[in-house]
Parts: sequence; C-alpha cells; structure tokens
Amino acid sequence: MPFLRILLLRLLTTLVTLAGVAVIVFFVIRVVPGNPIAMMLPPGATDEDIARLSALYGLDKPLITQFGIWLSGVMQGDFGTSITTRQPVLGLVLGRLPATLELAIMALVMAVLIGGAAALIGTRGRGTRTEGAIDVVNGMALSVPDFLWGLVLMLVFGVLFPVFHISGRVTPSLDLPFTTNFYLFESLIRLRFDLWADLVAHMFMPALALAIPLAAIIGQLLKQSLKETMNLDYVTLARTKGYGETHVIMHEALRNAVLPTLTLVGVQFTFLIGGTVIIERLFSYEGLGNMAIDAVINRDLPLIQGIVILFAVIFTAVNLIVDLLYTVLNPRLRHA
Amino acid sequence: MSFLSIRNLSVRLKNGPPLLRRVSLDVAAGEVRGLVGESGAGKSMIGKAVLGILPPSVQITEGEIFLDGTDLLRLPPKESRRRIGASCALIPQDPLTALNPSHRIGPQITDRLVDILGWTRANADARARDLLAEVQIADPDRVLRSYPHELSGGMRQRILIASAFAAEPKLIVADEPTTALDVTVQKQILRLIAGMQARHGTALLFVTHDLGVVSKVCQRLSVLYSGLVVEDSTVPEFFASPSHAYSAALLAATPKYTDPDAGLHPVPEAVVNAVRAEVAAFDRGPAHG
Amino acid sequence: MADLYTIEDLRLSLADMTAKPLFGHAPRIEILKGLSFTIPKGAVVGIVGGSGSGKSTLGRALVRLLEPSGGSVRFDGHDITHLSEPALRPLRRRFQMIFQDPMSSLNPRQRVGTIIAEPLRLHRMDAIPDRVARTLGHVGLPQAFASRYPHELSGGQRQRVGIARAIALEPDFILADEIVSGLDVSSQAQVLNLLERLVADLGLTLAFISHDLSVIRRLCQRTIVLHQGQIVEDRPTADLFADPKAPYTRELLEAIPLPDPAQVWV
Amino acid sequence: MLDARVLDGRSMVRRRVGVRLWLSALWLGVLCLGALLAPWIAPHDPLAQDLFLGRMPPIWVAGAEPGYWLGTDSLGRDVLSRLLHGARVALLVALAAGSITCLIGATLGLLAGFLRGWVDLVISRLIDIWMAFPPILFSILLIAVLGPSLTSIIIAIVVIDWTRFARVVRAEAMAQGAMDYVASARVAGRGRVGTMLREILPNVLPTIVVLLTLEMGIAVIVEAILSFVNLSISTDDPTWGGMISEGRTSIHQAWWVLVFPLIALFLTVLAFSQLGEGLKDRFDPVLR
Amino acid sequence: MNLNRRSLLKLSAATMAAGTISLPSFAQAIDELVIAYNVNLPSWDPTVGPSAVNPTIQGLYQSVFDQYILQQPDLSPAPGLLTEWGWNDDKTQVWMTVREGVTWHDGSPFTAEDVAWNLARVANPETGSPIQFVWGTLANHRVEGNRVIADVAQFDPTIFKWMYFLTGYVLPKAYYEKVGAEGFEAAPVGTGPYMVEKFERNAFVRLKANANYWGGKPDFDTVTIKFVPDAAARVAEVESGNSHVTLEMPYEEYDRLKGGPLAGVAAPISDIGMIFLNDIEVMTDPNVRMAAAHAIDKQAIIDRLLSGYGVKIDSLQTPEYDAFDASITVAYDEAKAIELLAASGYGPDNPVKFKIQTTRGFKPKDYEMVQAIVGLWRRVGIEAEIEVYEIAKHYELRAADQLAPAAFYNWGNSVGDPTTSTGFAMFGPSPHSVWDGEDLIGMIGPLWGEADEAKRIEGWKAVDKYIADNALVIPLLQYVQPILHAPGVVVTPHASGSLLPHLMKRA
Repeated sequence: MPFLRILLLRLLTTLVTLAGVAVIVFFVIRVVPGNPIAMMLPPGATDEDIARLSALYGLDKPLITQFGIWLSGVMQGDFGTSITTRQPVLGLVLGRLPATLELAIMALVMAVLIGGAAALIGTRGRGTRTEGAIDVVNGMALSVPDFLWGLVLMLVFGVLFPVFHISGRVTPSLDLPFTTNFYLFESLIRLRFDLWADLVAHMFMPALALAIPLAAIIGQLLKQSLKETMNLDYVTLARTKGYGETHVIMHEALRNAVLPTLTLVGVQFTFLIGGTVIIERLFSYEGLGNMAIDAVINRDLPLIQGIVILFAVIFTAVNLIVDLLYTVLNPRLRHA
Repeated sequence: MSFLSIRNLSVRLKNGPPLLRRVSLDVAAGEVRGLVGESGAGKSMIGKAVLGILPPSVQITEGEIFLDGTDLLRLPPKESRRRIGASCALIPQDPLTALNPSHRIGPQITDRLVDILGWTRANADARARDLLAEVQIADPDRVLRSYPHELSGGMRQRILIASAFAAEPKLIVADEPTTALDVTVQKQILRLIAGMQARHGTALLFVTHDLGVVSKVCQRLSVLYSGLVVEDSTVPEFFASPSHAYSAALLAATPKYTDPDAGLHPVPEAVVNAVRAEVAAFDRGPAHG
Repeated sequence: MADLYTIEDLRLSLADMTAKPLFGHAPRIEILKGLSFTIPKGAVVGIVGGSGSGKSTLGRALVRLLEPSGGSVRFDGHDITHLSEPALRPLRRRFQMIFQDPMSSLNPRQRVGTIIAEPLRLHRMDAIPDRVARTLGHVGLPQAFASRYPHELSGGQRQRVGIARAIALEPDFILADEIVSGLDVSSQAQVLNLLERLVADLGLTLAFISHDLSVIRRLCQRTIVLHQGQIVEDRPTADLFADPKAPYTRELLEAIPLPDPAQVWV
Repeated sequence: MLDARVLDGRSMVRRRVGVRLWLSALWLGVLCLGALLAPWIAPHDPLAQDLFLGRMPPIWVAGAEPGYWLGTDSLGRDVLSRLLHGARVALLVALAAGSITCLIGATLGLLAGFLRGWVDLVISRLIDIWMAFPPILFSILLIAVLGPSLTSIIIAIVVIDWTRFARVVRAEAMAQGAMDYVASARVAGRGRVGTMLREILPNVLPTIVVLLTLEMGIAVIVEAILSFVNLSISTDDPTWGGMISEGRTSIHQAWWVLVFPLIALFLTVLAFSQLGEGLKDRFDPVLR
Repeated sequence: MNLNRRSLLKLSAATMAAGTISLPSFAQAIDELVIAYNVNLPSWDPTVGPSAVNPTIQGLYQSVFDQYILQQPDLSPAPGLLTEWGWNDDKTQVWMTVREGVTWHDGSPFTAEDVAWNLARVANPETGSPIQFVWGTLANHRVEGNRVIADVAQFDPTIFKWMYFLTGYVLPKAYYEKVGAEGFEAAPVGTGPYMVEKFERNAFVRLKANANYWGGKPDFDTVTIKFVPDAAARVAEVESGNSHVTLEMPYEEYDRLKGGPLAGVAAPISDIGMIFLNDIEVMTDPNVRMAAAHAIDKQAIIDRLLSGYGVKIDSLQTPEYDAFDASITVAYDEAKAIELLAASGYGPDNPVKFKIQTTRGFKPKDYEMVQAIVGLWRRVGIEAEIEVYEIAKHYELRAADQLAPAAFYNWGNSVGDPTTSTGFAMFGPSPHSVWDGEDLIGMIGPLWGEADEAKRIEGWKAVDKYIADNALVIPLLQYVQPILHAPGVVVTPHASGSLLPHLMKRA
C-alpha cells in the first residue's frame, strides 16, 4: 500500500509545515513597521482616535493573545476580516485563487510545451549545432527574470503589435455565464470558445512571461536526463530493433527521463506561482499576487496572513501532487 | 558467403585512439562465434558496429560490414536500421537495465513484431506467450503483464532472450549476457541460449571475457587485444593449442577449480610487451593493406 | 592456534522500509540467521556464496560497519558486537577491509599518497612518508603513483591501492570483499598473487569473500559456504572440493564453467 | 604491466575547455575590475546631476554630449558611471548573499544528509516550511520589516534561498555517504565529523560551487525585482535594478537609461550561470 | 531612436486582421467608455475603513454615491443632495435642506431620514469611522420635514466643507440596514450618476448610467473602470486602444502621446509636494532651514524633471485654496543659502548633514525630485542622506513624531480650507505634525474655533507667512494631473484630482 501510505504521511507532514508557516507569518508581519491604523488616519485625527481604532481592530491586545484569537479562528475556518476591504479574508483569497491558479497552470502548460520541445529537438540533435543553439537560448531565457520578460512582451505584443490584451483577465463587457471563478476551465466545459479565446488573449502575455524561465529549466533538465537515458541499455536495445531515433526518444526514453525532471519542475512550479505576485501586478491580473501587493502596501495584516498561508497551502499541495505523480509514473513505486 | 562478414573494420574515438584495428571475421549461418579479450580490447565494439549502435563519440574509419551480402555501411541509415531490425537482435549484458522500467513486459517483446514487421497484435501476443514458454517461464500471461522490477534478474534475462528470438533473427549478438548473473543462474541461461540457438539455427556473435563460457557455447572464437584480432580458431583447436602467445597466456590465467594451482598465472610481462609491440607495428606500418 | 575471531549465533536484520506501516516500526528482514564459526590467528578463510547469501553482510559485521542484531562477535578477546564507534576506534587499526569496487571505495578527490597516509595519521603513527613508500613497494606500485588520483589508474592498480591502504596500518586481520570480481583474469591473478604473498610475509589473518570457487581453492585453507543467511558447509578447502557434502555446494561447483570443451553442459 | 591510459579510452578524450567558461569568466573579471576601480575610472560622479544635461543620448547618437559615453538619465547623471558604481552593488550583493546563503544552506544540508536521524528530520521539516513561503512575497515582507537597504536585500536573499543549497547538498551528501570510500574511512577509524569534513565535503564541493555561481546570478536578479517594487537599497546609490526601474518610465525618450543596465544585468546573470555550468563540466570527469 | 509605433502598427495590421482577437481601435465610436484607473478599489463603503480616507479612490465613490454637498471642478461647493445649509445665529445648531425627488439606485426614495442616519452613523465611534472627530462635533440629529437639524456639540467652522470631503457620502439607510455591511459591499446602492453593474475585485468595475440622476443622465451609458496599478501598463492600455482614458502616467509619456493619436489634459490639482521639517537635530537652527529652502530651484525641478507640469508654491496653499496669499514667497537664492549656512558655521567644506526621507514611486518623480533637491543642496553645503521608506512607514513615523529632520511627502486638500492644509500639517498637537514649536501652536490654536470666516482666513494667512519666513516647512509644488484620453472623449478634470466619468462627454 505504498501509495496510500505516502499520501497519508505527506498529509501529516503537510500539516506540520502549514502550522510552522502560520506561526512564522503571524509574527513576522507583526514586526513590519507601518501599522494599518496609522494608514487610515486622516489629517486632524487625535491620539484618542488611534487608540479607538486600534481597539476596534483588536490590535491593542498583546501579540500572543492576538495570535491565540487568530489561530482559534483559523481552526474554525475563519481567517479574520480584511482591514481594507472589510470582507472575510477566506472568501477574498478563495475568490482570487482560481485566477492565479489558471494563470499558473497556463504558464506551466506553456513551459512544458516550449521546454519539452526544446529538450526533444536538443536530444535529437545532440552533439550538433542544434543542441548548442538550444543551450544558448536556454541560458539566455534563464538570465532574464520573469518580470523583465513581462515588460518586453508588453512592449512587443501589447503596443507594437497589439495582438494580446495588456491588463485584466477578461474583457469586462463580456457576459460571463460562469458559476465558478475558474473561467478558463468552465468556458471549455461550456464550449464557449469565444470566451475562452478572450481569456487566453488576456492571459497569454503574463503566462508566457512566467513560462519562459521555467521552460528553459525544463528544456535544460529534460534534455540532460534524456541524453543520459539515451545511453541506457534498453534504449540501445530498442535501436537494434529497427526503430528510428524519434521513436526511440519518444517511446523508450521520454517516460523514464521525465521522472527526475518532474520533481524539480514541482519545486520550480511553486517558484512560478510565487512569481505571479509581480507579474499579476504588471499585467493588472486579478489574482492573489495583485491582491497581495495591495495588502502589503496597506498593511492589511489579516489579509497578508491569509494570502501567505494560502500560497503555502498551494505550494505544499503542488509538492504533494508531484510526489503522487512520481509514484504513479514510476511503476517501481506503484507496485512495490 | 557467411551471413555476417566483417572486413577490415577500423573504429576510433573521435580525436582519440583506435578501438578496432582492421578487424575481419565471419559468422556463418547457425554458427556461434565467441569474441574474447580483456576489458578495453574492443570486443563489444564489434557487436555494436554490426548492430549500428556505436556511441556518437566513436566513428568508423574504414571497412565493410556485410550482412547477408549487403554492406550495411553503404546503405542509407534508415535502410540499414530496417535491415538490422529485421534480421538481427541483441542480448544485452545487464538484465536489470535492459528492460524499459515503465513498460510492461508484453509490449517489450512484441513491439518489434508489430511496429517493424507489421504483425497483428493478437499474433504477436501469441508468439510472446510461446517464446516465454520456450525460455521456461511458468505462467507467461502473468509475466507479460508485469513490469520489469517485479521480476528477478534470471527471469529478466530469459525475457531478453525470448525477445531476441522473437522475430526469428538470422544473427544475434550476445554481449556478455551472463556476466551480471550468479554462476548457478549463468549455467541455466547459457544452456538456454545454446539450446535456442541450435533449435532456431541462429548465428550467434558471443562477446565474453570468460574462456570457460566460450568453451561451453561457441564453435569458433576470436581473441582480441587492443582492437587487434590476435587469434581466430575453432574452439577445440584453441583449447588444445592456442596459436598466439597472448591467447595462450590468457588461457593459462583463467582459473580452474579442479586444479589447485591454476588461475594464478598472470599474463607474463614478456607476452604483454610482445603483443603491444605488434599493435604498435600495426599502427605504424601499411603492411596490412 | 588461538582464535582471532569468535562468532556465535550471529544474527543481523535490516528494516524493510518498503513495507513500513504508517505508524510503528517497519518489519525486519533477517539477512544473517545465526552464524557460529571461528577464525584462528594466521588463517586464510574463504567465505563463498551466491548473491543474496549474506556473505558481504557477514563481512561488514566482522569489521563492524554493521551492528549485529543478535549473537556476538569477539575480536581477540574483545566483545565488539555492540561497541560504540569511539570505543571501537583504537581497535579499528587492527582489523581492516579491502572493498569490492576500488573506484567507489577510494575517495576520488584524494591522491593515492593521501589515501594511504590518512589512516596512519588518524592512528598517530610515526614516519608516515616512509610507511607510505614502503607500502607502495609492498603492493608493487611505483612511488610516483603517490601523487596520482584514483581515476588515473587502471582497475588492477586501484585495487592495489585499496590493499596498500589496508596493510599500511599493519593490521592483524584483513577482510577482502570480492576484491577481484571486477578485474580481468590477468589482473585477477596478479592481485591474488600479491595478496597471497602479503599474507605470508606479514603474518596476516585473512577472510576472503568471493563467489568464485576457483579463486577460493587456491587461496584459502578453510572455506565457509553460505546460502540464504546460513552456513551450509564449513570445512578445510581441500576436503570440501574433494567431497562436497551440501547439495548447494555441489550445485555451485558444477555450475562453474571450466575453460575446457571436454566439460559439456549443453 | 598494462598501461591504464590505453585501457581506459575515456581519459584519452581531450576535454574541450568550454569557450563559454572563458567568456563568462572574462566578463565577470572585467566587471569586478570595473567595480573595484569605479571611483577612479568612472568618468563622472555617479550622483552628480545636471538638470540641463538630462537625457543626453550615447556618444554615437546625434545630439550626444562629449564625455558622456553611454548618455545621461533624466537627472543628467552619467549612465556609464552609474553602471560602474551599480556593478559594485550588484557584485557585493552577489558575493555576500551568495556566500552567506551557501554557507548556511550547505552546512545544514551537509549535516542533514550525512548525520541523518533526528538532525535530518528537523532540518528537512525546516526546509519544507521555508519552501512553503511564496518567495517574492516573503522577501517583500522581509524588506518591509527590515527597511530597504543593502543589508536587508542580502538578508532577504539568504533567508529565502538557503533551502536551495540545503536541499541539493543534503541529497548529494546522502549519495556520497552511501559510497564505499566513506565506509573505508570508518574502517580506518575516522570519526563522524572528520568523515563529513574530509571525505564528504570535498566531493560535494563541486555541486556547491555550481550552486554558488547560480545563486550569485539569482541574487543580482532579486535585487532587480526588489527595485521593481521600489524596495531595493534606500540611498540614492545607483543599482542596476534601480536604473532599470527608472529607465522603464522613459523608454521612449531615453532608451539608453533602460537598455544598458539591462544588458549588464543580463550578461552578468548569464555569465554566472555559464560559469557554473563550465565549472561543472570541468569537475565532472573526476567524479566519473 | 524612438520606437515608431505607427509604422509598426501598419505592419501588424495584417496580423490583427488575421487574428481572431479583435481589439478596440480609436477609429470606432465609443459605445462603452473604458477607463484605466491607477488604484484598486478595496471597499464600497466610503465612510469607514482605510479606503474612506484614501484620496485616490474618491472619484470612484463619487460616481456611485453623492456627497451631502456637491463639489464643482473648481473646488467650490454647490447644492447636491443638500440644497441649502447653515448654522443658526448663535451657532448652536446646524440645519440642512434635503433635495426632493431623488431616488436610490434600487428605486426607493431618498429622504431626510437617510441624511440624519448617515450623520449619526459616522459620528458614532463604534462604527470605525476614521473622521469621527469631525462628525462627532454634531449631535442629536433629527428630521423635520425635509430638513435635518443637529446640535453643535463643539463648534467647527469647517463642518460643511467636510460634507464634500472624505467620508461625506450619503448611504441608503433602509437598504444598508437590510443587507448589512457585507451585503452592501457585494451590491452597493447610492444616488450617484452611475450604478454598479458588476464589480470584480482587483480587476474592474462596470458602471451603468443612472437614468434618473437628479443632475441629469450622464453621457456614457456604460463605463468600465479597469484597475491598472502599473503606470507602464496603463500607458500601454490607452496606447493600444484597450482603454479610452487613463491618468497618472510619467509626464514624458504624456507628452509623447498627447499630440499623437491621443488627446490629453493636464490641470493642477489640490495635491502638493512638500518637505516636512522636524524640529530635531540641525533643523532647530533657523539658518539651516532657511538655507535649505532657498537652495531649492523649484522651477528648474518642475521644468526639467516634471516636464513643466507643476505649479511652484511657497506656502501650503495653492491658488485655488481659500487662504492663498500670493505675497508669500520664498525665492531661489543660492548665494543667500550659502550666506545663511556660513552664519551658522557651515560651508561646502564643512557641510551640514541630515537625513531626508522619501517615498519612491508613490507620487510622480518623488524619488527623483528628492535626488535633485539633494543635488542642489550639495552645491551650497548641505549633505543630505536619502532614505527611502514606504508610505505605510511614513504614516507611522509621522504619527509617532519620528520622521527624519527632512521628509518628503504629498498633501491633498480637496476642500481648500486652510485647516486641512496648514492646520493639520503644522499644528504641534496634531498627530500629523512633526513641528512642535510653541509659538506656532499659539498662533494656530484660536483659529480652530474662529466663527468669523474673514478673520479666520486672515489668521491662517498670517500663520503661512510666519511659516514661510521661518522656513518651518518647505512647500515645493502643486501637482498637475496628466490625463490621456481618446479623441472621442472630452474629459473635464476636477481640481480635487478625482477622475469622474459623469463629467466626460462624447466629442
């Protein structure tokens, strides 16, 4: 029963991890200078006003008491109320989550397609100029941070050749028949390809900016791992059977070479999700990252806590999924 | 003409030293030829060159490889690959790494039949079952559905043998097929290979460093030193009286449990020096042209 | 002759992590199932068996790279079965080991000279450069090799370095674990000859693990045959080869391919 | 005796000393030199502004002002001088953040990978917790806590990125720990700490070096990202990230303010990663 | 080398035609006005929480809600939901007449009851109203017909100005009590020119014209306001034709685009840039303060750095404000600055040193401006070290009176009253002031409750004069707000800085 065992074990450690994150986040952001009350004081407010508002938001209690209150709330699924938006934090962050997830998944798909293609072409032409060229492009893609790619893309595809939308997630004038916030998926399920195209046109640039560095990593790693696999006996054996190079790469090597790449892609994917913070801001995309920056600027403590914890949940979930995927793809673990 | 005929085959590392020095040898249909030598002698290179699976760092500099009368090296790559796939097969050294861990056993035996030779899946499956029975695997159906890691080393080597014989090849290259196995298993596997080879009338190019093994399965053998063929004789001739000093010394160094003193005679330095000189002379002069 | 090693009911089991339940301990797989034997001072004992017989595990238990889970291992009167690593350290000089794979057992980032000298330094021995030079001479390697890295040597040469490292400490006992199985016949013979000479010259006690009965026959006075974690035969080598008692020993003997076409299998 | 060199063909293959290794080392060398000598070789004071010399194009473009090789920014400051002084910050961040991150991460990774047991358990859990933080958001928060400054950037990078080292070094130490040379050190009577430092560490070192060069590149990028959200160093000392972020607003009027630091940043990050790759290539054959 | 957009546009025309994605273009008539706005809207309640006092989003609130009193684009008040208002003669009561015939967006009638309820609500400390200290000066609100009467608990001459300032909005009593705070956030209802049709947090708000608006139906039936916090993205939005109107972009970009395919307006707004001086360290020396003030060439900074978009000011009043006095000037005089410093023993060889704090990117060119000022100071012998802080930290430091000796900040005052500019900024006891000089406290103190309006204004002018003469603060400039828009729209800028869609008309 290794599958179930791994799942349970991972869920258990995940809980420990999240608890650690909760503690650290709570105390780190309490020492952030600039308190939310000072932010909402208009000219003319008095010290009494400060005290009054602090008490109203529960910020006057000792830190440890505040933590206790917050934690017991979290246990009951109540992450507190955002100071700036005056909405329950949980609802707010869950409302933005689908947008960020869709963006991240879109970016991941792009990265896998681009990186995978680069790896395959590079492996096919290993030792030749083709591989060298792919190495150079990979190196360059990795040396530019995603937000600079965002700027470049915005200039090229937003202004010079305005083919994609620069900001937002969907054209506001469209009537959306959706019941969930997963627009991209729901538009596919409802066969509304017009909406899907509009969503993709909005998502394309931020997703690509996020995808380029990851694509380079996937390309690099998968190529390396493919090249190693191509030297293994079972690949050699397949060649003697009369198969061409492409078939050998795709059919024999790829699946086994993907495994080591997978774990790293898992970690990198969490970095990519983390990267949405800046990219969403740049492209005014309505996700968690955009909200996170506002929350930090406004010192909306409960909201920051909620967002960081949600990110942590996503990250650990991604790692969990990667682990399970690894188990599924690796017959050795599946049946042992 | 022999089914496989190698003429003056020279192979070298790119920007490096020669690995094979104008090797010529023949394998007649149904014949078993052993290729013997110490590590680095180039014995595996010959098998790889025949099957067209030389590593990219290695290049063929001269020579011909005739398979059933056609020079493989003159054919377009696709065509030579097709011919090799249709008439040759490989039994690799390490059964643990020679099966693709992510595919089930069944397709790994039948893929060539279906994809290259155009068999129907049903026919190929039936053939796979027969083959597994022939290599003495009980419960072939279960094994066909298994993944490699679920089977023992000996079992996997049997599967590889079955897979090699699947398309009734004319020539099989066995590259140290028992080196990774326990002696008791080795005996069974050697018996199996020899038995099947005899039954199917397949020619066999048997690469090994173990003269004991050669004496069990081969009819002819070539001894290599540093890419040079120093001896080419029939098995009985060789074990009775080796023609080259180096191969004689090699035979003397091979341990023999029946003789308490055997096995501790390293190849004498004089012999090594002589055979080295021979290689050096070969590299220098065009005498062999 | 006094016994250097006394092994009684030696048991060793490892946790099977693949079958570990979520909570609680993993089940244990018993690898050595109660072995008892002695190794007299000055003896050369062969330990033979197929893969999975537990011969390497036994070897590692003898030099306490593994801690036995039952029974006792006494070395020259000291009970070393459960001795802690610091307590073991002074004794370590006296029993050494040569490993199967000379590539992975030599630190790739140390020069040969360092590899041989390090253990000497650890045990605060004097005249280290002299000893290194002498040891290199013992194993028949040129002095210049002291400044080479392992990856610059051939397999046989590496194994000589492994031997040199073991004998440099002037131990009482050496465990040789499959030390020739990766070598060509020619190097094999050289290394075996060397080992035989050293045993005689230095008065070593040697346990020689191998799967190759031909080698055992030449080298060892006594042979222990292991099969599935148990001793199936423990007799003087000559007797064992002349008249194998256990069916497994017989099977093993018959499976060895002799370089002789007269022995027919097929 | 048989010569190893003949038998082992691999050692005969001449390794191509990577062109990219030399190129990247060359660029980094030039950069280090430029950074070190910046106070002497920079043609102008990087802070000196002349509002009447704002947005002068580079020297080869019409309308350029002599003496301002790469033009001036909107405050009339010399782009080249700012680039050189910015290199000091970039390299300082790269070196300091890279080496501290490396030291902390590699030490923890080594301890966890070699000692195993509860040490591994604690460190691994710590890594898990740390990896669960969104890195950019966390660094923004950290800088908000510490206040924007050079030290804060370095601390933020260290706090966030030590896991990168810890994870890889831990895995590598585990792999090396299973090698026989470690067992042979034990047989020779070496203690745990000695084995870790003398046997394992030298063999993990190449991996650490590669990671270190990568980390240095990352550190340069992180400074740029933090500049983008206006959280880089708080003085008016020039940084590449700051120049990029300033230049961005006037891309149509003075592209040179954006483009030159962008190129410098790009080349440096590329050079660091290529240096790592090149070093790995150089180190690899020893391990095989 | 300017990137030539138009030639490239032609090239890409084919790409666009082939593409399935159609983007709006300038040529089309505008059915639906799209505005790229610079900040996100966090909350729909304009009376409580931090959003209520955030000046940058008041324009959004004013589209949906009405204030008690309407403020015209030139900042002057006009009848809004209140048609008349005033004090009784002894100033113990205020009275307000409520406009009749107004309906809420949900169709229910707007009444005096609503006004009374709102005033009472924001005066109640429990609601979390940040302006409670103002609204709390009225008590005992009651309705008499279509008039609302309240008792004056403490006289505040600016109380009616707050009725078109922060939190001076009227919310529907019945609806709010029915749906509660959360329900109101989800579906806000006001009396304003536009109704909220759809709100996507951090993304956009879609507004529909209120056909029954008492001030007349707005020109555009539908207005979409996208939240685009990044300036470059905002520029790209209008440049590519995705949006029709945007604001707050770099002045260079404004200049580049306004003469081309886009039109633009840039008008001064009621927001100033200034340097707070804290009476600590060297700033207690009047010579240092005055030298610092005289050494700044404000006009050069405006011309060179802000492309001329800015109005030089020497007091905390802009020309639109009630207490503006053109006679108060602080000249740029480098020689005088050097002289003043020399009097205190400082000079280029022995510079006076202090720290100046600034935000970076919070206001247009804030950081660059401070860099330029520091550069100018360096010439006279002032060595100022720049420290960048975040706006949140500025508030905290200011409230705790811990700002550096000099701190750059901006100050908005859209009612134009001197209390909300000079008053709160410079009155020692206020948590917003870091200048604690007793003489100034003595001057300002009596003005808070001064009932005679003319006397009150004169009093403030005297305060400004005193401040300028002693350099207690360094006012720099009045900001000019750049707005870019498609030629099909006419945008009327509002001096408060609010971008109001109902003031936009078809061209």
